Amino acid sequence: MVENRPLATFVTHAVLIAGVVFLCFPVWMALVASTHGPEALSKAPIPLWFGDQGWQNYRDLLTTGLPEAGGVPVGLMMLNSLIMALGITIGKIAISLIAAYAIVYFRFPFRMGFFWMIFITLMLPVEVRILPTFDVITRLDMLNTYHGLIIPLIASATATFLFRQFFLTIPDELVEAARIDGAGPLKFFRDILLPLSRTNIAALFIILFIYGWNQYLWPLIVTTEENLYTVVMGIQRMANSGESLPVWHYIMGTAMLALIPPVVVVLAMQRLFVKGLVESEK
Amino acid sequence: MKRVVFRSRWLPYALLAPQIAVTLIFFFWPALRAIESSFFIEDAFGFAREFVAFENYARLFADAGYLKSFRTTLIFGVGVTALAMSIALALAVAANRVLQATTLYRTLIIWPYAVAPALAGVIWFFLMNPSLGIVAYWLDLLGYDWNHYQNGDQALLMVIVAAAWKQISYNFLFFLAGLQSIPKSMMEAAAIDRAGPWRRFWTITFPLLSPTTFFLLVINFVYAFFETFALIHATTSGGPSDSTSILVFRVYQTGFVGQDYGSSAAQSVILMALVIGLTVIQFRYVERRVNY
Amino acid sequence: QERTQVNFWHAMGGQLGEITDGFAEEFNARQDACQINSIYKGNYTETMTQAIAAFRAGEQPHIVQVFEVGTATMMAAEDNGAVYPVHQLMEDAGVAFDESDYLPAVISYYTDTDGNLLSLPFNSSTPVMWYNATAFEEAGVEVPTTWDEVVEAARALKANGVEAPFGFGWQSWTQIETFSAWHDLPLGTEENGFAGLEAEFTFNNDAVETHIARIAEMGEEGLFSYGGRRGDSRSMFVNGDTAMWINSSAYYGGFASDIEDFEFGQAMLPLDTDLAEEPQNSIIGGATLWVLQGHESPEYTCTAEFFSFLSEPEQQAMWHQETGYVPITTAAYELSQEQGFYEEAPGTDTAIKQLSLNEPTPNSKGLRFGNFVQIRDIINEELEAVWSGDKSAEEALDAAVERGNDLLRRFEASNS
Amino acid sequence: MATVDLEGLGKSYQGGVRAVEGVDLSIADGEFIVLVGPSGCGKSTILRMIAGLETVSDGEVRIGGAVVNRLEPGERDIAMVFQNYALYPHMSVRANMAYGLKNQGTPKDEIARRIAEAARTLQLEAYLDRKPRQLSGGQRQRVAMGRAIVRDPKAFLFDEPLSNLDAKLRSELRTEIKSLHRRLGATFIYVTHDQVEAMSLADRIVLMNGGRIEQIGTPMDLYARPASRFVAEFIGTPPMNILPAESPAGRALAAGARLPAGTEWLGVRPEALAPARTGGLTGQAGLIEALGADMLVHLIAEGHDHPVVLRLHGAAEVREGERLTVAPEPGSLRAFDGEGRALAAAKTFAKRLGAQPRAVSCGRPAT
Amino acid sequence: MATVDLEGLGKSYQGGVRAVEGVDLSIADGEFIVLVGPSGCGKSTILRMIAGLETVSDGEVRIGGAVVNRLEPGERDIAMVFQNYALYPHMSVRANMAYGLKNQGTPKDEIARRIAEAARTLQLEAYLDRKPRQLSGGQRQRVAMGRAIVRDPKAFLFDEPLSNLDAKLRSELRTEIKSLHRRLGATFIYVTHDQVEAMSLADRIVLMNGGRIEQIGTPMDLYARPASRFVAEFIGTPPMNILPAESPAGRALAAGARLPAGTEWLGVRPEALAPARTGGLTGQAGLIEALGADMLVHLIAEGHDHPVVLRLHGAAEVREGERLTVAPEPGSLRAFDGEGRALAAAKTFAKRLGAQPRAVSCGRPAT
Ligand SMILES: Nc1ncnc2c1ncn2[C@@H]1O[C@H](COP(=O)(O)OP(=O)(O)OP(=O)(O)O)[C@@H](O)[C@H]1O
Ligand SMILES: Nc1ncnc2c1ncn2[C@@H]1O[C@H](COP(=O)(O)OP(=O)(O)OP(=O)(O)O)[C@@H](O)[C@H]1O
Ligand SMILES: O=P(O)(O)OC[C@H](O)CO
Ligand SMILES: [Mg+2]
Ligand SMILES: [Mg+2]
Repeated sequence: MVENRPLATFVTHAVLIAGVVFLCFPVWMALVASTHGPEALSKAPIPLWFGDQGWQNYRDLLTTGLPEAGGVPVGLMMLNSLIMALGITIGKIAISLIAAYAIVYFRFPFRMGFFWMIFITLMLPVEVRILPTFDVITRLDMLNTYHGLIIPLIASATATFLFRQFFLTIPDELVEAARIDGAGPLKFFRDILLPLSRTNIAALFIILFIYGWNQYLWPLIVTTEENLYTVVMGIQRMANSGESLPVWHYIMGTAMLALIPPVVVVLAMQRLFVKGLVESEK
Repeated sequence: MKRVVFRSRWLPYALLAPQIAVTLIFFFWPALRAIESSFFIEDAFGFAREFVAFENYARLFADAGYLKSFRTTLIFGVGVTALAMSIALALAVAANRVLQATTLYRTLIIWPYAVAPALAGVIWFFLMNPSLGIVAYWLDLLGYDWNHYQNGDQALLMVIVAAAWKQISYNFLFFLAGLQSIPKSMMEAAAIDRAGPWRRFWTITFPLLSPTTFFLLVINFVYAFFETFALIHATTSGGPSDSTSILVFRVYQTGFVGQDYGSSAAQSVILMALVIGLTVIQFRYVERRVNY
Repeated sequence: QERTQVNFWHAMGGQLGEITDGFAEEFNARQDACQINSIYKGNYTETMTQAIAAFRAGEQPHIVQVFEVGTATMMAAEDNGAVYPVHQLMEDAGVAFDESDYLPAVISYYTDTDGNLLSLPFNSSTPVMWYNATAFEEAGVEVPTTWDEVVEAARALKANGVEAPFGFGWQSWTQIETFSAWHDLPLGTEENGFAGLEAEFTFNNDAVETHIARIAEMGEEGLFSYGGRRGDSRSMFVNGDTAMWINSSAYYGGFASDIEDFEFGQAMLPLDTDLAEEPQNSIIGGATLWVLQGHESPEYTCTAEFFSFLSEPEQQAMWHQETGYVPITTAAYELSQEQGFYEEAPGTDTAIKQLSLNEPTPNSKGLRFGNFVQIRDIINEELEAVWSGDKSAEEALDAAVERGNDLLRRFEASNS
Repeated sequence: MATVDLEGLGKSYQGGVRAVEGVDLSIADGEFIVLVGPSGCGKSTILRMIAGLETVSDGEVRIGGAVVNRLEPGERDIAMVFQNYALYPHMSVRANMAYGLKNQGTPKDEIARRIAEAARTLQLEAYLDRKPRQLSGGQRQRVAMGRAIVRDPKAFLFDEPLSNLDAKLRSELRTEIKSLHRRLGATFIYVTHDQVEAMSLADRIVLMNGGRIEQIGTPMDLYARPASRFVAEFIGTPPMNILPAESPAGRALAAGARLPAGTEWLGVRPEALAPARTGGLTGQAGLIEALGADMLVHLIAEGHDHPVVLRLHGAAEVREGERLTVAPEPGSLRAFDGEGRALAAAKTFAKRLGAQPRAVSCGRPAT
Repeated sequence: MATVDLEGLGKSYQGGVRAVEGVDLSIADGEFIVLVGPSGCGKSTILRMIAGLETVSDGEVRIGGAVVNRLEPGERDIAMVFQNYALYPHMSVRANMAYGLKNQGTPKDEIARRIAEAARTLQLEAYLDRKPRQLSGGQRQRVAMGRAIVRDPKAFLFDEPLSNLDAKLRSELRTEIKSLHRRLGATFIYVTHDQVEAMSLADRIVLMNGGRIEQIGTPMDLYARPASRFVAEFIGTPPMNILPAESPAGRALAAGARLPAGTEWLGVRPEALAPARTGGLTGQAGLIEALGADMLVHLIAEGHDHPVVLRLHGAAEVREGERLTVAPEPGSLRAFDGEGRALAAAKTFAKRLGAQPRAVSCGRPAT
């Protein structure tokens, strides 16, 4: 459009830059703090630029178990986070795919009943019913296990809905062509539907990976064994030291380590991420 | 609905079985147990329980602290939603204007989505720490005394900012998508109709964004109500003086820390009703009304 | 042959955690039948609540460290057979054990009505007043012994540039529970709960009210700054913002290693001369080790042996000297004296002196209220409302008592 | 290749929509049949019942004489080409063509042979390794046809295969489909809503209306001898002019003709109205659309509210507002009764008008 | 109402696309100008530069004599109708129409008056309180026109306003736009890629090709006297037959005519080829498309690889495979040079062929 408003352009960039600074500043400070020793962080004002303890701090964190974190090396916690995140992600995608397939491509008694049953879980976060869920887990003897960490979180209305939505956009003619080509339901699923869902699966993968990685309360209550601790819950233990001085350089180092994997995933696969997010929620 | 479907007596059930099993075991069973437990009081170790009918509920609604949590949750929810949505909208509108640079800015804005609420909380907690946090220090230089250990309002403000900070990316992406889906020709028609940029925004863009806005309202409320548990737990633990104890935190606090299973279960039931209410509102009311 | 595994959950983070884990290692190294797995579970509340949750799930550890506040809850559990009383454990395991080796001020808190010890005192502390000797010297004031002097000293320190001269942590413990005991005032009826579940709180009395109001006034004057429920305000003392800090004696170890810029010391708690001529005695804090039922007997034998190891004078003296927790056995106290620790580090016997100042009265023996973990939170909430100026001391204490009593009744209901 | 017979075919959808009603149709082996009609008239439904994609509610579908009502689509040995191509987007052109053959267990080399042949026929050799999205619309539709050809099915079904293409491509592919039919000699059943397509492709047209067959016949049959007003108005652009027989305009138009008893409506095609000196319909030229070769003149006739459209030669010199008198060419008037049924066989009626069947007056017929 | 002048207009998009190049065009007050051309030729870009929606890279846009290059769209006093209607979905029809007037501060009752008038003209009275989504496509486009009318602008710009509508509605609305123009007497600038639309609407057509103007003229000018092969092939369906002058087929076609020097291509329209006994192009009838009133015969001529298309009368009796000889009607042959430029003014060339301008031979011209 013909527009003669240089001021507007200036304001636009100013707003954006202010926003970016607001968003980046906290993590910048965390990053900076993680490169200092404890002395630099014991008195205000704390430094705004990197210190020289970075390698040292990160090496300590990744390899040795800090007492503040219950003696578990952050490296191990990150591995646990990874296992949990991948387990949740793959599990959710797998069961949602087939559930959505059943709902879209078949007509059978109680179809809508099942549909609503899944639907109603859409907004019922685990935090709301944490105690009874914990109870159920203990009854099933799933405490302190990877499957205890993973399975209860893999029912996903969101993913089921995304796939349902996606399947509905696949032209009817494709099924029809496949049927004329002599493909039965399983063949159609394997040969046509699954390959077609690739981008959606990938996009959802990112979203769910972040969801899984960032789990907090659930690992906090189902793990009592240290070698199952995940990094996001682990940090709480360090920050809430209460009795002893919080080891901010380690806490911020751990925070960086905990946020790097999901942030990298988001940035590296920005396009897929945006697609996954915008489509899975709408 | 699909025109053509496959016919099989058993296959659809087999395909649904895993999802339904997990849902039944980890959603419905606990939900039923919550309802059941809410009618009992129980000792910490689970040796004895006594049926008390609605006493747990009655006590909750007589408990000023619990009622205060409603207020806190509401303030928190409104605060987070308003802050996160208004900043995100401003950024999205700006990013949508700069054309070529949109991708660059988008990259710089979206990543906090990946930061866990707990981490967001801890990082802000560090920034705001009265004795060494840099922001608290700056505030002090400005003559503002920051101490969220003592001042409940400040503590609440801190968790609101931290929670909103993390949510901006999300809202931004949806607003940007919403803005980009407004046909360019609509803006052009308005320009020809002599509306300046400001007027165009308020009379065309903003109304056309209303479906996105309402969707985000619900999502942000749900986020603020439930998903920020980690943030509160990792920072203020509900304090000081109960001033950041939102409902979902209280469920945990009462149950796990206070070992008061009955009351915690009753709170769960109330919250579940609330969530289901929100869901229904979203699908029944909002969807219908906001379709222009 | 396989070692018998014993899980030990504790709440000792940081330096304390290292030493605690060190005990387990040393014990494991000494013999090859038992393996103690020492696991940090977060702060006291978290450790206790996780252990209870684990018990409900049948995943309980053998040993759990529970702070003194949880005593009533654990004792109620003992009635139901969830807890293996220590005296019983030692007897069953055939490990030599004599209650009289332990400091009376310490074990009286943890014995049942028959005088049997239920849990093993491990890390016992008591509130003391930490002070910044350098700052005092610079301001030219003496270390206060009464509350009036505290206020005076605070003013002088403030005038001399100390940001928030006075502070404390664990406020219910230091400013209400210990304050009452120190002045021989009851916190509640039924001998502070020792005599029965029907106890009711009475700490909304004039004495406590006046005290809380005094602190609130100091806050308004800028002499006091509230910094969190547990030890969160510790950093303010360490970095010199606060010069008088009332909190557990167990900060000694941490201070010794963290504080370099100034001299620090510990002094006895101040006295409110309007209430008493002399201090009574302070009450115990810290935690004890509880043994949970539900495991095999060889494991309990290992547990008993570990306890016996922990109680040895060498261990106890080292623990006491490194951390500032009081020695729990007379032998350990004597050993420390022999080693010249108290001369070398003056003031380190403040805690033990406070504890053994007088024969404990029903008011100073300790507390045993059910649901006290939650009640502490209520007291925290109410006090925070005072510090932030939302409530007067009177309103807050009345509310705390009312809400606390409510929880006591609930505890009574679910445990009778 | 085979015959396809429909007998008393009917379809009710869930929710009670009666989409198809009593359709009888025998399609000869090798015939090119086009189903045409307005949107929603049931064309696709019939095709899909033949394919087995919809269940048959009433009647029978026979392919090659055998009733197939209960067979799965894959078992009917038919091939279908869809409007949106329905290619498998993640498979190469080659894999798209091979899929059906693989599913029926055809040997590898046989598959390769057939694909090579089909690709040659459709000039797709260069694209065999591309994905559908790398092809243009026309190429995609050719791949879809290739997928059908390799199967060597008993019948080819097409559901509006050209609707998604632009005008130029549409007419190109129309030609290709026609020649494909000639080359294969197979039975083609083709659905379209475009009467031009139907006219230019079909051996026989089946014109549908509201789920029923309105008329079956060769394209010229339908154009020249519509069985009803509906057919008359559906076939031909611009459509046949229809006037009430008893209106002044109608009477002026039919001046001198003896109308069959019961005539309520008169029809005349735009190109059959020629300026006349006397006796005929008089009106004023309204909108004039110059289309190059032709010119459409909207004639506003007294006593008739819709303009009567004339199709004149492109170079005709008519100006807006001019008064014109036009008369139907001999034998070109059609009469319909109150329900819209054609009243007398066109020929008879034409004879009554006293003229021989209309002679070609413009492009002279080849000798 | 006003004149619109473009002088040396050029547009480069970011990324270096040169979308429009050196366009000079003077549009008279009240004229109906149609910009037509293939996709991507720059039509929309020109329209949008006139509207102020794109900045002008080179040259000038004048409206009513004043240069408007640097004015914002709202200040140019023009109205525009978009292909996708661009109605404000959250406003009622009434509010949509009122929006522009409100923005310029027109008094309330004046707004009401103008809306009432426009609604009457466009028969929208019944819909004034509906939201756009409650309207059909045709009604929406009418609302968009109403929004333009109420503004009483200096010029109306239309960018493919009918492309989203189906064939029937398209031809209906075409008529409406034409009569709207007649009623308002305003300057209309209309973009389309459909030559039929262009022919039937325009006072003058501007035919664009690759960002430049290929020819400006009345519809019949462009049809009868195309300035280039491009124009000849773009206007008219089926398009003009083009043959190399020196091929056997070309020589057979031009037999007896003296061609202008430099002739490389010959063109002849399908309807101008008539069966002849001698002298002319001989070939075999290939595909025959019976379209009712007409019949298209694809003639496979020796020595020419594309079929030559003839348009005969619908009742002509030609059968596939039959041999035909055809000759161009007098004066209908067009000659183009190697670059595709028309070689001699059609008339002159026609005269050389020794015949008077082609007389109307079918629908006889009105007297
Ligand atoms: N799955 C269905 N369920 C219910 N009604 C249907 C279904 N499919 C089609 N119909 C209805 O059946 C009738 C015939 O539909 P059909 O698709 O056969 O029409 P068509 O002639 O192919 O139209 P078009 O030219 O629009 O494709 C229509 O009224 C349609 O609405
Ligand atoms: N915003 C733009 N940036 C870069 N190039 C553009 C832009 N808009 C159009 N173009 C290019 O400019 C040329 C002319 O585009 P324009 O839209 O004017 O064509 P058009 O004639 O209207 O075509 P259509 O019939 O497809 O609408 C095309 O090559 C197009 O790709
Ligand atoms: O810091 P500690 O270990 O001395 O314990 C403090 C209080 O006793 C907790 O109740
Ligand atoms: Mg159809
Ligand atoms: Mg365009």
